[in-house]
Amino acid sequence: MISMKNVSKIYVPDKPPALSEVDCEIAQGEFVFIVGHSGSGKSTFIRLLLRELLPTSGQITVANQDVIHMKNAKIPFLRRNIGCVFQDFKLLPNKTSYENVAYALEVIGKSRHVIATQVPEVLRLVGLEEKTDSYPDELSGGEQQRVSIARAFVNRPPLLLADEPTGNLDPATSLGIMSLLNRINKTGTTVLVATHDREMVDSMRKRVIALENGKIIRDQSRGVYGYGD
Amino acid sequence: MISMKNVSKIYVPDKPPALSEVDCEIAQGEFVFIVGHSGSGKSTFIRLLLRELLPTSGQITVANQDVIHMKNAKIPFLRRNIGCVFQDFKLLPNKTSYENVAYALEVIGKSRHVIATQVPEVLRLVGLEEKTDSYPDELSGGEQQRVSIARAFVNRPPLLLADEPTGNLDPATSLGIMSLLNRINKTGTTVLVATHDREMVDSMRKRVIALENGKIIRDQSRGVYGYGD
Amino acid sequence: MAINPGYFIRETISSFRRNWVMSLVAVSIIYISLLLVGAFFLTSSVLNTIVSSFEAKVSVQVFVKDGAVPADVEALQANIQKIPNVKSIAYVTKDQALARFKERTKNSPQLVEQLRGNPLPASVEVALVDPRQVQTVVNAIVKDPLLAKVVKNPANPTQSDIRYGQNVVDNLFKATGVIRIFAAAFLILLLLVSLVLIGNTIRLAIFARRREIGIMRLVGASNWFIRTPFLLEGVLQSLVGSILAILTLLAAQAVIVPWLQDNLKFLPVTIAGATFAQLAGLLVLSGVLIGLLGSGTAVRRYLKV
Amino acid sequence: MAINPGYFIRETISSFRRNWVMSLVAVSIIYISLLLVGAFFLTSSVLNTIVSSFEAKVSVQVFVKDGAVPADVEALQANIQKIPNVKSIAYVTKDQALARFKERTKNSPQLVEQLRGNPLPASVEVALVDPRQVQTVVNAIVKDPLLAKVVKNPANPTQSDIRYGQNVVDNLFKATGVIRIFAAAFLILLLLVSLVLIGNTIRLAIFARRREIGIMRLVGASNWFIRTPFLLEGVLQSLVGSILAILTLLAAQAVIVPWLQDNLKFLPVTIAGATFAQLAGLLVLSGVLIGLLGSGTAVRRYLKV
Ligand SMILES: Nc1ncnc2c1ncn2[C@@H]1O[C@H](COP(=O)(O)OP(=O)(O)OP(=O)(O)O)[C@@H](O)[C@H]1O
Ligand SMILES: Nc1ncnc2c1ncn2[C@@H]1O[C@H](COP(=O)(O)OP(=O)(O)OP(=O)(O)O)[C@@H](O)[C@H]1O
Ligand SMILES: [Mg+2]
Ligand SMILES: [Mg+2]
Repeated sequence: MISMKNVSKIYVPDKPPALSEVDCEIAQGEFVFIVGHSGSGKSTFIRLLLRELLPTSGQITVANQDVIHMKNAKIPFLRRNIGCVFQDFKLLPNKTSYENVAYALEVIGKSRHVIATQVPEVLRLVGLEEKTDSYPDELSGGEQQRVSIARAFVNRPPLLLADEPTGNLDPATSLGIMSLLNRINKTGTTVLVATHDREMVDSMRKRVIALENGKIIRDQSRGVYGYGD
Repeated sequence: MISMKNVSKIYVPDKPPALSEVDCEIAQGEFVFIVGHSGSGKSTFIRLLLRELLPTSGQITVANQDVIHMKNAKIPFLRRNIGCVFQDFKLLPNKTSYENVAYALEVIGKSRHVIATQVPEVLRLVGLEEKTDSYPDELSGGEQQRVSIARAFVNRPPLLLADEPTGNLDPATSLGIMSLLNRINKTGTTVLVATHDREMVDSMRKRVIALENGKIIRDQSRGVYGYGD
Repeated sequence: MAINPGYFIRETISSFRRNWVMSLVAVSIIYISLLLVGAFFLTSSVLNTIVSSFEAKVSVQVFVKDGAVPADVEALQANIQKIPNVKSIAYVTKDQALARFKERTKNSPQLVEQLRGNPLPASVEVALVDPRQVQTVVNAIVKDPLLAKVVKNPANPTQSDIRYGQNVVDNLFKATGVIRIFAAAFLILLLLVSLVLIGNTIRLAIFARRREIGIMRLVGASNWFIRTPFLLEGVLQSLVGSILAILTLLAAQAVIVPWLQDNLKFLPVTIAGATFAQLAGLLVLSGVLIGLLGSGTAVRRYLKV
Repeated sequence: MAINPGYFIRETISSFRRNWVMSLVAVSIIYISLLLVGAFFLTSSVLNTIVSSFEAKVSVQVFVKDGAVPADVEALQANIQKIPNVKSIAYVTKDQALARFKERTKNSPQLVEQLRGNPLPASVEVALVDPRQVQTVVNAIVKDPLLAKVVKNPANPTQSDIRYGQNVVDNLFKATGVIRIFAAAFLILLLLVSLVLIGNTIRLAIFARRREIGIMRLVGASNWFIRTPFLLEGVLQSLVGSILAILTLLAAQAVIVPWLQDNLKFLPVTIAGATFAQLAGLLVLSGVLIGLLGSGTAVRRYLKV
């Protein structure tokens, strides 16, 4: 599903790279945690897969497509196969929760009818059935995060990227979201979660990729959060 | 320091209130956690103290000042005595980390000299000495959060409000921030932290106010996160 | 992939509503710029009518000697009538000429008193289609062999027998030419300026929404899917602005033109319906075009993500 | 509380740089609107000079009868000279009058040939300070008791002995009046329009930064502390825009005025230095004012947090 070969990302020349010489393979259907200190390159890793950024060097393949040499016009098609929960949510401010989630379906040309059945269901799954008509600035931090999660998987993408999807959620809600991700993974979706949630990582026992200063320092299947502190 | 009497906040009429009939007193020098599920009213609680919002009913006193009937021109003076870490950071996008932190000092008319000594020190305390000249969109989520933290206490305010200050931070960095808050509290500052971080709350054993659906359901000194899940 | 045609219309309208501050500012700037262009367009069209009426007063007079054979004069008239650019001709008899002279010199009655008989010549007055071509017409008349039989001084007819106000005409056309050039230049300047203004406003409005465009890209929207509502919104804003401008101009014109006609009875102040239609077309078209172009180019900048 | 005076200057300049898209658009809109106002101001000032030169041609002619006593004529001239609004007077002898007549009627030589002696009267020509007051001057002349001794038909002198082109003058002044009203109205419209445009642009730029203003409030900045850099930025943008506009106008004027003088030798085309200074003042002042007002009112809206 995902393959990175010798990938480096340098934002500012002469500064330490955000990612350096990262190699990794993630097979279809895997569930992977990415962990690491603040600033270790987790978001950069995810943004590279989404082709929000281009790497400074190296090769990236997602779903058998060369992400780096992709033509501009093909990028939207790549992204439609990737659901992404952004660390800063990236909700459209002039759209309600419902419309934000619906947008991911409108983009792929789904009919109004399909949208009208799927969106409320997904919003219910993340516990926002009462906030469908609220605009992002009328939602609490955690509620915004859940809208972002709902939008990411509403169109059942084969690859789900989540950048700290539970950073603004209480443990109970987090657990709900994680088990949702787990269920989604069980249906064959590849799931990649960048997280700080030690409890979660330790309890789920999935593959863990640990970053430090942009380097992969550990890649364990059935790993734990680590970092003895 | 803080007193709330029968405070309710209704954002949208006919919808359940975000806060309802909240009564609480927080003495000077206390360290208080506010916990609760996503959407239970923690941010609303903090925004009321900062007079970002007015309550629908009830009385609020902060540092012996009636926050509700305060004249518009006096609000800035109230806020200069309150450091606040916002859940969405609220950094000025056109200013570097340094300038964002310095702004809180410029606002109270500190000289350039004072600013030039205090700001780098505070940035070092939150571990951002290398990011002083980065703009917010060149920072990772956790780094932005730490700039927000640095700005909140750079002018040593008598009251520090923090809305999920470690939501984007890894456990190690979180611990650093929490012990920083603890040290600040030891110097006499009243600290109020809304958080989901169970580990933190359970290990620090401070006063805990638990909210649910806008009501205070628990107020323990030396409490734990609770919510058996 | 199925397409939702209704989607774009709903999207455009809701965006227009939800970004109403921006929409309002954009519409008002479009309105104001087009109003200005329109006002100047109409003013210069009135000016043009007036200037043309002055030019239309340019005519050629051929003085006929007293002994000329009437048949020759009539034949000459027939020939002149055939010259291209001649609109009409009129024969002024000696009596008519004397009457005109008396009217013109009524403050020097001694002059008229002194006259024995009628020393004034009859003349043929030639009106022109395009007064600027007066010299060509004069040349054609001079070439006519009949002219020699009719005028007094056939060797050099333009000396005294053909009059068309040579020097006045030259100055008049220089002046009207400059007026026309100035009006046209100012109109073009105004049009360019308003296009730049409208383009910039739309660009500013889209700049303020650049983050949104980035987000749309990131959730897999294709460029045309993102662009279409912005384009439609730009067109909608331009349409509203230009229609408001046209309505305002219609109303203003209904007040100002009669006032002018009242105050300038001696000048032809009118705005042709065709001129107005032309203007309306110009405004709507340039508005819509710039709406499309402005939002198109502005959006493109932020589609790079 | 200590105040950091340098802070605001640094803040303004860095904001100007970091929000350069907005700054650029704002400056360009200010530039363009003021350019338009300025161009029209200069055009209408030239127009005014030309119109005034036509008006200056209005004069009063008093025809003197052949037998008038020279002393009376001189006394009358002295009296007329004293009438308010009279600029100068000139005496036209009978010979001069005949020479002018011959020049005017050179295409009807028969007329002049017929004249025995000199039937044309001498006249006193009166130039006016304000030609629009011609009627008052004429009335004053008519009231002068000496007039009866000098003219031929003292019972009704304005019939034939005093000429000032009554009807022509009326039309001329109506036309020049309308031209002036139109030019002034258009100038005011342009000025208003550009103020609205500039105000709106600044408002849009600040609207795009409303979140920033809210954040500033939340970290304890007082209103004037937030507002000052925005005001200074608005003033800076307006200054840059208006100075650019003035420079462009200076350059354009240096090219266009000579061209006009070349093409319209018979018309007085000049722009006084004072006019230009006045214009420069107007542009800078209105630019800065609207910069202040625009950003002031726009910022206020978002200071409510
Ligand atoms: N646009 C940018 N320009 C320059 N530097 C950047 C940019 N974006 C990120 N960085 C830097 O790259 C490093 C990695 O950032 P990244 O966002 O990947 O970290 P992260 O692991 O997601 O951290 P966090 O847990 O705090 O979100 C950080 O040091 C950050 O400052
Ligand atoms: N501006 C607003 N308009 C309408 N409703 C709002 C607004 N802001 C918040 N709410 C609602 O009020 C409730 C409480 O919000 P608040 O932000 O206080 O929650 P919170 O405890 O901070 O949640 P989280 O942990 O997710 O940040 C939520 O249900 C939210 O949807
Ligand atoms: Mg990150
Ligand atoms: Mg919150």
